[in-house]
Order: sequence, then structure tokens, then C-alpha cells
Amino acid sequence: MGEVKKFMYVNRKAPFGTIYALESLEVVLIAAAFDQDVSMVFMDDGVYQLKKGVDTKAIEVKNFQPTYRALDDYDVNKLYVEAEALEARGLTAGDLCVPVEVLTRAQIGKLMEEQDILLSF
Amino acid sequence: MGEVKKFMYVNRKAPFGTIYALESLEVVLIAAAFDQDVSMVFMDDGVYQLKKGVDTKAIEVKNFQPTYRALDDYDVNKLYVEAEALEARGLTAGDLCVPVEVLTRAQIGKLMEEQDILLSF
Amino acid sequence: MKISILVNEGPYTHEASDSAYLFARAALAKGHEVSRVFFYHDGVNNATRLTEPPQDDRHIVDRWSKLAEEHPVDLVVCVAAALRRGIKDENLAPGFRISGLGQLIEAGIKADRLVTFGD
Amino acid sequence: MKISILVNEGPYTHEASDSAYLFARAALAKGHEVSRVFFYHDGVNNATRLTEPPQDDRHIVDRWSKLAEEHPVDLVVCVAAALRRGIKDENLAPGFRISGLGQLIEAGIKADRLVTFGD
Amino acid sequence: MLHIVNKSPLDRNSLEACVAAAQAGGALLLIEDGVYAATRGNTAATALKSALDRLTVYVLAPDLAARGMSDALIEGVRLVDYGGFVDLVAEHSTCQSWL
Amino acid sequence: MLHIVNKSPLDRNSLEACVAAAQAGGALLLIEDGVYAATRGNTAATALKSALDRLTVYVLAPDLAARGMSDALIEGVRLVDYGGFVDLVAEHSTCQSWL
Repeated sequence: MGEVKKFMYVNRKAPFGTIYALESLEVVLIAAAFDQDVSMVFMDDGVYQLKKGVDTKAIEVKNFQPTYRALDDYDVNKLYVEAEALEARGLTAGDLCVPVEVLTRAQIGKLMEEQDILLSF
Repeated sequence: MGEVKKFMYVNRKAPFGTIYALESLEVVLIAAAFDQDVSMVFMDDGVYQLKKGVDTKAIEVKNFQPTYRALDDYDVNKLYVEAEALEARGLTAGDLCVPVEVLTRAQIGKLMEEQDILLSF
Repeated sequence: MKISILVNEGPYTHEASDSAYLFARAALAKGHEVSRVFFYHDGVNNATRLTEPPQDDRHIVDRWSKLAEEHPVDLVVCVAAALRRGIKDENLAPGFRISGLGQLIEAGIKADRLVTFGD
Repeated sequence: MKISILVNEGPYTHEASDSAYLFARAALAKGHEVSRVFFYHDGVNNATRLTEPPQDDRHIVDRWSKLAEEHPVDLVVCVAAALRRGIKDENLAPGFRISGLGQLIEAGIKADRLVTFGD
Repeated sequence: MLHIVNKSPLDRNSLEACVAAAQAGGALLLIEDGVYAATRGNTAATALKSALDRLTVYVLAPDLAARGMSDALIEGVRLVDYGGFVDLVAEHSTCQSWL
Repeated sequence: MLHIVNKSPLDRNSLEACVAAAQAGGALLLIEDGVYAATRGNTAATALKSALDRLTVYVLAPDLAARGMSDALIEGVRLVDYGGFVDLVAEHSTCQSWL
């Protein structure tokens, strides 16, 4: 009790093709209840998780994108997105469903060094 | 009965990291009993499946490489290996545990067109 | 046309299982015969009757069972792959049967097309 | 040192489960405490007691059970991931217990190190 | 023949492998995470454009929509639904999934 | 910190992503299919060599041996067994698996 650790959740995988994005989000929601210092990083294909305009009707899969918008209610508001990943995918921060901080890979690498726990999905 | 189809097994994955190489081999052994025209192709990381000198003791996993050497007994002797894949990995046909025919990607693509069934692992 | 399908990945984890199901439904809707769906590798995990997804999500296993109930689609689970992963008659969902790899080769021989969904 | 482990992939399919086990054994041999192994995503499939690998292969599930028998290692299977994949008390192997994701976060808080094995 | 690619071109090598082997005149269908290869601004889209000279390229619309990428489809690529996917399989005598 | 990469560099982008983010002075451990990156003649080995200037690179020997690649290890890379893997985890305050 009282001990606060820095947890960073590293997301590098596209949504829907595999379950990692969805199940990673479930971890973050639970983690929010533990009063730790939580941040999420989206690198490489992980940036696709935040691409707005999702419509999953035709693949009959639940659209979990609204959950990202609810993160702020859980006090999870440190969302970092890799600049190089956005650029290689023709995306900008304006294409994403939530406000984020765009950082370079090197800046993200530096932030990683400051963490106590890194969980990657 | 009597109908002979051309089956090609396409292997593009490294061994041991995942089970695909091993389970693909199990399919080929079963297929041999069906008197079809069977060939195996090793492309990209799939060429690593045939790299000789395997020693799995320290990872406590079964070494299934001897099975490749037994394929000939099952009349599976059309083994094609991608030239570009070998080169990108610093390998030559001499590094492999069985005799193979080395073909370019384009030649493999052409052979694929002649098949009735392509199974990829 | 007679179409067979190979599913190499487990439910929920990978979209392959969803894609295979939606493809099978579409093929049947077009009047094709989907003679067999063969489950290999982690694909055998599509056949566990113990699956209980969240209420608001699709039930992948039940969907396959229903497909086999409504159409003469043979859902075959590879016995060797299933034993490795803990799928047996005692936890097998309705509409599936456990059999050998020969059923995959036979599907390839008898069908006009074989489509693979995997990782 | 207190080390916790996260396993994200199923047995046999991916080497992650083997690597995690060998790492856990080596950590114990070095005198570290392996307080908890948390199984998430397809990692929950490590916990099925129905697994029956070929005779000449390692038995991954039994290996985990034996580890928990010999050492005070807490093998926790995530309940949400397990329900999605058909892992329940009725097919749970000895030494494993099913619990919530909070156990993963708690492991992260209490352990000195958390090492992830996945795909 | 019909080639099927289901992986993101920036994460895996399957699109590259497929395009290098595919014979001219064939068809390529992008499904699942493979659809990203046909979206504007993706560095792989350039490679895909050169493939368009030799192959007819299709994208599975349900997967594109699920990823919020319907507006980003590059030119020259054809959209199909699952019915169209079935037709492509029926029209080509073989198909190869580049797993 | 300790970075762990378990994917083949010619199939996936995880080594590249790791090296681009890793800060100088850190450690990189290659396990599972990741060990191929440290083998002679692999086109990724060139990239790894430049990473060696900034990072200490380790390869898990059991995984290298399993793949028949023990003889092909490039220079400048250190071999560890599982005990050495444990030591690396203990010596670094955090570790990141590049999944």
C-alpha cells in the first residue's frame, strides 16, 4: 500500500487481426484501480488501435474503440504515440480517436528507462 | 480413387519458435500415404527448418530434424528451397540436412501455378 | 462448387477463425457446398464447448456448431493437434468430430477448392 | 530477488511457454524467488489438464504443475482470458488457480522484476 | 491463381514474399491486417502500386471498414465483400494464403 | 535497461523497433527466433553490428544451438545460458520484451 510504481503498457500490434489490443486494454482498465502511475505507448502497428472511424459490423466483432475514449475517466491520460509510426502509415494525430502526445522513437525509448514495469502486448 | 492431385506444402516459418514447422511435417507424412503428387517448398524463414546441426537438448524440445531426412523413404523427394532466402540468411544448400533443389522466388511462383492444392504453414 | 476450409488459429486470439466462418457463410449463401472445415494447429481450440465469451461479444464456438446444424458441413478437429492442446471428446462442442490428418488430405482431393485461414 | 513472469502464448504452439518455464527454473536455481507466473491471452491454455502430448515430447502442463508442487510459485490464470478460451475449474490442471487481472498488476507492484514471454 | 495476404506490410514480410513470387496476371486479395497495405500514405502502398501493374488487387471491405480505413483506400484497388471473396476463390483454380 | 527480442529480423520488425528506441548503454538479449539476427551472413547482422556500438548484445545459447546456428555467431556478441538470462534480468532494473 502506498507504494506507487510507474507502469507502461506498450502496444505494437494492429487491432482486430489479433486480440492483443483488446486484452491489453482490459489490463489497463484493471490497472487503473490500483492507483499506480499508468501510461500507454502506441508504436509501430499499435498506432492503428487509435485510428478513428472504426466500423466492425461486417466482421461481426465488437468495436472496443469507445473504451479508449473512456480511459480518461479512469485517470489514464498519458497516451504516447510514436511519430515515425504515424508517418510511415500516412496518419496524423488528427486521425486518432483520442488526444495523444506524439513522441519520437528515441523519446519513447527514453521514457521507457524511467519506468518500473513495462508490459508489452 | 485413382485421381492424383498436385499438393504443395509451403513452409515460410522458422522451426522451434512456433510449432508450424513440426505440424506441417506431420501433414506431409500423412499425405504421403495418399499417393498424391507431393512437393514441399521452403521460403523465407522456412529455409531455417532444414539447417543442419540442430541440438535441442538445452531447450528440452524434441529435435524433429531427422524426420526431414526420412521424407525420401515416404517418396517425398521434391524439396524446393528459395535461393533468395538462403542468400539473405548467409546459407547455402550445403548447410541443409537434406538434398534440395534451389529455385528462385519467381521459379517457385511459377511452380505454384501448376499445383492443385497449396497448403501453407 | 465444393469448397473445403482449413482453420489454423484459435478463436478470439486471431481473426483467422472469424474470417473462415464469414467466408463459409458467404460460400453457402452463394449456393456452394462447404463440405468440410478442418481445424489444425491452434485451430482445434475452436472446438471447445467450455468457451464463455463476454455477453456483448460473438460466440465463435456456438457459431460453428450452429453452422453444422443448419448445413451438412463436416467440422473435423485434428486428433494429434487436439491432444497436444487439451481438446478431447469430453470438452468437444456439438457438431465437431475428432479425426486424423487424413481427413485434411481427403478434403483436398475431393473438394474443388481448399482455402486456408491462419497466422 | 522476487521475480514474476507473464506468459502470453499457449503451450507447444509458441516457444514462449517453454522459455518462461526454463527461465523460471533457472531463476529458482539461482536462489531467486519466483513469486507468481501469470497466464494471459493464449497463455491460459498452459493450464488445461486435458493436454496429452506425444510420448517422446515434453509435457508442458505437467511441468508447470510440478514446478508449483516443488516451489511456492503461484500459477495464476486470468479468468476473462480463460473463459474466452474454454479454460475452467473443470479442466484446470493441478497447481493452477483462476483469478482476475488484478493479480498481474499486484505481481508487478510486489515483485522486483516482471518478465514477459509472448509472441 | 489467387494470392491471399493477411498481414500488415510494416510488421511482417508476407506481402513482399507474395509479390516477389506471384506470376503476372494473378489476383491478390488483402484481408485482415493485410488491408493496411492498400491505404494511402502507407510506405508499403508504393510497393503495392508497382504490383498493380502485374496483379489485380482486391481488398476485403469488411476488414478495411473495421480498421477505420475505408476512406484511405489507394486508387486502382478493387473492394470486395465476403461474397466477392467467394467469387474470387471460385474463379481461380488455386489459392495460396501467404501465412 | 534490458531489451528482449524473440523474433526473426527478416520476418518481423521487432528488432528494428527495439534498436531504434533503445538508449545507449542498454543491453539487448536475443532469444527464440531472435537469435537469427546475430548469425553471419544474415542481412540483419549488419544492422545489429551498428547496434553493438551502443548496446551490449547477448544471445541465448540454448536457442542458438536448437537452430543449428552455434557456429554462425557474429563477433562482439556474448553468449548466455538461462542462468545468464536470469542474471541479466537481475542486473537491470527493468526489462522490455519487444513482442
